Amino acid sequence: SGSQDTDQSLQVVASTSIITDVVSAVGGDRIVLKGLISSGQDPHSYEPAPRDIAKVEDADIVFVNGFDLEEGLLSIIESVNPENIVEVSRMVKALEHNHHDADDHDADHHDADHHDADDHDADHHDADHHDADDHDADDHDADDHDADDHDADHHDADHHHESGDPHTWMSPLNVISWVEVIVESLTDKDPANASYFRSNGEAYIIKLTDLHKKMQETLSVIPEEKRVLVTDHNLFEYFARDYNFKIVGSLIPGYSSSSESSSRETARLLDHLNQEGIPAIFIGDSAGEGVKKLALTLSKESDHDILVKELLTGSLRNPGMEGDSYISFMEYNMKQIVSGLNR
Amino acid sequence: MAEWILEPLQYGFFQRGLMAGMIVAFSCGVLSAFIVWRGMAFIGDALAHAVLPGIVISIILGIHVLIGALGAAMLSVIGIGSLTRHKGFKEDTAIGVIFAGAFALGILLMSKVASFKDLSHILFGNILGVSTFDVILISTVGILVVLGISLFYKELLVTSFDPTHAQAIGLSPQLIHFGLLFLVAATTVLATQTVGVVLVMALLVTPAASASLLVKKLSKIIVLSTCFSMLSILLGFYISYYNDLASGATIVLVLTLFFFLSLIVSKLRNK
Amino acid sequence: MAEWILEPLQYGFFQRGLMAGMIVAFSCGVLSAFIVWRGMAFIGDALAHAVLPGIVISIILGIHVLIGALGAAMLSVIGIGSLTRHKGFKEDTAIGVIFAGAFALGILLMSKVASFKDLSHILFGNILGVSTFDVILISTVGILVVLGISLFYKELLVTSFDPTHAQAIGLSPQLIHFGLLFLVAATTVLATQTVGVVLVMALLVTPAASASLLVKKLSKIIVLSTCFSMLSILLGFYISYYNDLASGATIVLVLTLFFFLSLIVSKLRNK
Amino acid sequence: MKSSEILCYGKACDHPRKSGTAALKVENVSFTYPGQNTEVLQGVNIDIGPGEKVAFVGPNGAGKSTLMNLILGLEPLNHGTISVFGHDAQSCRHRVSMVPQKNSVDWHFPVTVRQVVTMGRYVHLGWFKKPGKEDSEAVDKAMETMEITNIANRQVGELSGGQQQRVMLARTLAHDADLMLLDEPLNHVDIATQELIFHTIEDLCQGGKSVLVSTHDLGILTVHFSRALFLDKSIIADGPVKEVLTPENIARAYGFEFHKDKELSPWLNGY
Amino acid sequence: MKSSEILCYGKACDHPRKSGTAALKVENVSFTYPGQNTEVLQGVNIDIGPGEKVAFVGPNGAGKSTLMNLILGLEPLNHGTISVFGHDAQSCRHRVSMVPQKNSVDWHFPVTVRQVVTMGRYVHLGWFKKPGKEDSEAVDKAMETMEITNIANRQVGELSGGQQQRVMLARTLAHDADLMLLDEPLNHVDIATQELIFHTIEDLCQGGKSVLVSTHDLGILTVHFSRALFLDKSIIADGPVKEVLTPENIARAYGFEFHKDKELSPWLNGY
Ligand SMILES: Nc1ncnc2c1ncn2[C@@H]1O[C@H](COP(=O)(O)OP(=O)(O)OP(=O)(O)O)[C@@H](O)[C@H]1O
Ligand SMILES: Nc1ncnc2c1ncn2[C@@H]1O[C@H](COP(=O)(O)OP(=O)(O)OP(=O)(O)O)[C@@H](O)[C@H]1O
Ligand SMILES: [Mg+2]
Ligand SMILES: [Mg+2]
Ligand SMILES: [Zn+2]
Repeated sequence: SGSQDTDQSLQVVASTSIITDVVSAVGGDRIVLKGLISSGQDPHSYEPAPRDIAKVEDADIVFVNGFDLEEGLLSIIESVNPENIVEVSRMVKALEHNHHDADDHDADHHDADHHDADDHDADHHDADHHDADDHDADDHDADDHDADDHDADHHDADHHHESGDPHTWMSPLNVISWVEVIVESLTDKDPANASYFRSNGEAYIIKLTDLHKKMQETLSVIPEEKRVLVTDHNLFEYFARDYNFKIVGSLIPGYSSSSESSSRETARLLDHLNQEGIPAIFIGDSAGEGVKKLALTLSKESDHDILVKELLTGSLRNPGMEGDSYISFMEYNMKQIVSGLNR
Repeated sequence: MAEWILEPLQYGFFQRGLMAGMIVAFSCGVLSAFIVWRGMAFIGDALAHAVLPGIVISIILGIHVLIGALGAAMLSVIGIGSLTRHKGFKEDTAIGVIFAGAFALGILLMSKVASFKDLSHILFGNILGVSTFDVILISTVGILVVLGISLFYKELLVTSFDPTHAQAIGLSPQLIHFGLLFLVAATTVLATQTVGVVLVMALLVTPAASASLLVKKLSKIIVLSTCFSMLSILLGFYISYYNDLASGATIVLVLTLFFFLSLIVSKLRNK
Repeated sequence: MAEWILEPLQYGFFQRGLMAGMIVAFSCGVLSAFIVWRGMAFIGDALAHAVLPGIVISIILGIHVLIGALGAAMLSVIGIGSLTRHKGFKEDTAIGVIFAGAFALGILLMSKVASFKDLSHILFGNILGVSTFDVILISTVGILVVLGISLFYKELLVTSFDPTHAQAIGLSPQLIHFGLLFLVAATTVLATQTVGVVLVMALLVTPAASASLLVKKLSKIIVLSTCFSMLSILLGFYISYYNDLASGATIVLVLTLFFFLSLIVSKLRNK
Repeated sequence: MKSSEILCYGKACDHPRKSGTAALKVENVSFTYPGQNTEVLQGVNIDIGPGEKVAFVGPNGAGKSTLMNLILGLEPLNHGTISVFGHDAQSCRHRVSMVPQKNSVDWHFPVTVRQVVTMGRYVHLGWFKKPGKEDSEAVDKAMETMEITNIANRQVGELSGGQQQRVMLARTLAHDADLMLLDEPLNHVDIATQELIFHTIEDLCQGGKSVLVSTHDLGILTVHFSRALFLDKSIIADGPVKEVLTPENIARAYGFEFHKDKELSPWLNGY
Repeated sequence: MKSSEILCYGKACDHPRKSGTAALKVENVSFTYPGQNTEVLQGVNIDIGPGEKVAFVGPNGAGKSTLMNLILGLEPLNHGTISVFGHDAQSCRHRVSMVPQKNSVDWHFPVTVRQVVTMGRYVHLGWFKKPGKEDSEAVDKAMETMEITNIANRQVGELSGGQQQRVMLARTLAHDADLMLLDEPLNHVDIATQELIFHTIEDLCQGGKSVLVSTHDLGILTVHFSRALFLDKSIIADGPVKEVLTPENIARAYGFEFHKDKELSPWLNGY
């Protein structure tokens, strides 16, 4: 289908702005790259325009995140160009259920686990992942994403849902594995430029390694007992694992933005915030008004001072702003976390 | 029992949520009878969606979303009001046309503005995140609604029952219609932010529908529907607390239960 | 010009999307006149939401969501149909009560089941990701709709115009109402998956509302509204392609534009 | 009853007409509206033979319309029996027709006069059949009789009150039933049409059809009818007009003794 | 006009009544319904003095109801002038009332008979005032006159056709206007009520009120009226009843020459 560009360069499409940034670091000027979800847009609520899909139909490779992040978009891509989809996170090991302390808050997440059971996790990339605590994934999708899992259901027959936290980019270590996947895929399709891709990839991996080290250092100023995260929903599984944080809970225990908090769960979370003296709540920039308000309410209501801090979650910011590339995106989040917790 | 009642009340967010819910329920319960009997059931749903372009524009302009939302609601109200003037156009058709158009416009604007992406706020407010300021705002609208309905009760009555007679005595049915739409719009815009559109929609329709099954006089319908709506907020709030359920949805289900109970009672009575 | 038309047609997704859109537009255009004139404007919106519990349950049971959705739609249809039987209950009230109750039930179920995440799918389908199978499904429903409306045209006419006369000649207005609701439900459930509820809702209301402004005979209204809806799909699709806009919203805006043009024409004519 | 009602549509009751059976037989019918506690009809007995022309009089609220609705099965009968040509009225719909006093017509619905009159033929068509040449002729004839041929293509909603009433009468003529129930057919129509109606009735009765006409025009009645039924909850009098419309009966039903001081119209004194 | 219409509600026109001014003056009024192309009224001139009682006759579709609507400003006047007591009708609403032939009433709306009759007082109350003792007395009196005191607390939707008509008449009596337009008030009502109506009219006129009554009952008319207006698009005749209702006029308007073969009722031959 579709016309091939006269230019012999690979036609590459990437879903989120973060993936686009990483792919562009590897592919450089030897590929024609089109990012579908531009900076500042939410990956989940993204509604494509027809010409974006025309690009997808023409593409030699379509990079998507995996773990069902761009669920709505995915179903379109799958119906338009199913052969050339590459999930950049396919080497990422999904996380075990590891972050909850044994308090009652844990109970809130049972539904989640239960959900796993129902979910169709017969993953086609099985070799690489286990099911893990995944409901976070759902959490996320739901939350900022307006897009349309409907389609997903609709395509149930051919698409198997992945389970696992889709926010793989929250740890640079995972993004290093992305780079490997990207280099491999580009090389497969365009062996002539293999060495170019490989050297770009290696250079970028060095930057990522540096970022990782910098984060380790910077975050280490936060005392051990203060390394606790309360977010709008769980999107820090990988971050917590790699930088030794504890996830205490999230404002929305449900799995979608559409789900509301139950009042008792909120009451428990408040008790918890008070007991542990947690200093900050982190809210994704694309979280709904309702969630932001709830965070402010809890911060006011707690017996100590709680900061409500904004984090970048699913998308880069517009060019020129802080957080317009993956690396500055992570540095911004790191700063927010340090300033929120290290008080 | 006392403890059962008091336990959640120790939390400020529960108190405020309950308070805000009760006030919204009161406003909606009062409006409900007219909404149901004038065939405007979907006005709440429609306005909550039609408000989208206003929200997007206010974000672009950097003004408070509430201003944009209210502005868009008022424009929609004018559109709906002018369309129903065309004799023969059913109210719901006018509402539907404006709703779909305004919402689509909002979506397009939004996709061009990018930073604002969350539509789900339209469906669900967060009744637990209600601030004291919200409670004050909602109370203001509640007072406006009660004042509006009680001051213009006879005008609402005559324009609903016989618009031609209203016109013949020099009363513009359209003006009253606009007034009612204005009250509904203010309620919907504010209430949607706190309790979500599904709940507002349910509160605007189900109470009066239930009450109409049981009593026949308009004033009694209004009183009973206000009782239904406030009771369902109270019950729904506690049920959702003790069963870890989403509050908004629980309240709507309690309301729906009241409706079916009323239906059964009325069937038995007519036997 | 030819190139302008042909360029997007080389893409399979565009062809399939356009095809699916046209078929949905055709079905909706045919139904539209009855929806508008029977005061059921919000039936599409309501059914698309009321279907939620069915979807959740079918996920729990591991059956195809379409089965659950259709099942829930049929249950809602029965609910709505039985409520309007109560003389005096306006259609939109019945629709509203069922809509709010079913949707809230769906949300509660969903929050307990978890795997089904996002609701906004209800708002936007993926007209760009239509598969050939979808096109076949939609065509089937389209054929059903055209058959249903043409076979029962006179029954629809008489029950809409004068339900008492219908009853007097032994025709159950309720049965016909159920039949119509059934067709609308099938269309809504399938079309929502591909084109989204906002578009379905708009396609069910705006075309006939526009056509009614220009012509007065029902059969002409049906023909004209079908033209409007199909034309707006065509135009909207191309406009969204060349201007990088979301297709669904663009189509709705084109439809709304048609409505306002019709309004202007009718105003000028009545001068 | 429900199922027979549905099945009956369009089916002629093929029971042979037994010679000597009454066109209408109402036996011991009592009726209370659901939810009400006063009886509206008390032990009513009526027997009308084929070809008979009967006037149906009684004060406002006497129960005339209620009885006619019961005969057609528009209200469920709760006490007594009604049969038409020896059969259950529900299974003989093609032989009974009515022009209701208060109609449930949606006058805004876009249909033309001709379409409405054609609806009188539907009962003979049943499912799936479209009106044929024979039906079209019957419609033309009915429209000619009621002198509405010149407005055949106008929207019914745009007609004057008298014109609309004539359309309803034409629809019943098109039905071509053996028992016609006319509930205050003289309302709204001018004297020319009144004459037309009576002459048409006369012709119909001569052709063997039975007609029951409710009216408050006691003056005109004495001229055109030989038999009258006087209803006031129960049948007060039944027989030749002069015997029924006695000053005593009138005084009893209308409470005229309370207005002795007022001058009665000469036509009332006339007999 | 719009603004005066709104401002007028509840305001008495405090212009002193000039002696010798007509109660109603219609000058050279022509009218075409919007979107239609035939004139419904052509150069109509009418002059009714205070205390006059005028019958308004003419065949179906003559334009009687249209003219009454124009007098009340329910349709926008497009040619000619109409004044009431020397003023613009729109600014004198408390002095003009009407019982319409086809009402726009939503009979399902939950109001009681008493509430409806009270609506006749609204024009004297205006904004914000609630009905007081005086109003309540006027309502009681109107209900007594129309003999509906016993059904004062029933839902209007549940009444018989004649009872509903009496409620409408009582509402107009409660209005206590100086010019009353009764559009076919005799429809649906029984003879007792007809007598009541005429005697009430008589009393009103003796009190200086002017009444214009449209009717098709030419028989009753000769008894109760001294002046008649014969309308058929334009005024055909105006004067004493006997001069207006000549066989020639009747033949001209009703086309009776086409029915020469049919026997005319004796009351038509009577004079
Ligand atoms: N809303 C309308 N739109 C278009 N034409 C109308 C409308 N209402 C009435 N007409 C037409 O205007 C003419 C006058 O109607 P009108 O109702 O004034 O007659 P009328 O004298 O009151 O008749 P009737 O004795 O039957 O009540 C009729 O030909 C009618 O068809
Ligand atoms: N839907 C209803 N619900 C309750 N009561 C009703 C209903 N319809 C009519 N009634 C009552 O039943 C009685 C008989 O009404 P019906 O309409 O049969 O009288 P009618 O003889 O036709 O009077 P009219 O001459 O005024 O038409 C009246 O007292 C009326 O108030
Ligand atoms: Mg009657
Ligand atoms: Mg008239
Ligand atoms: Zn996310």
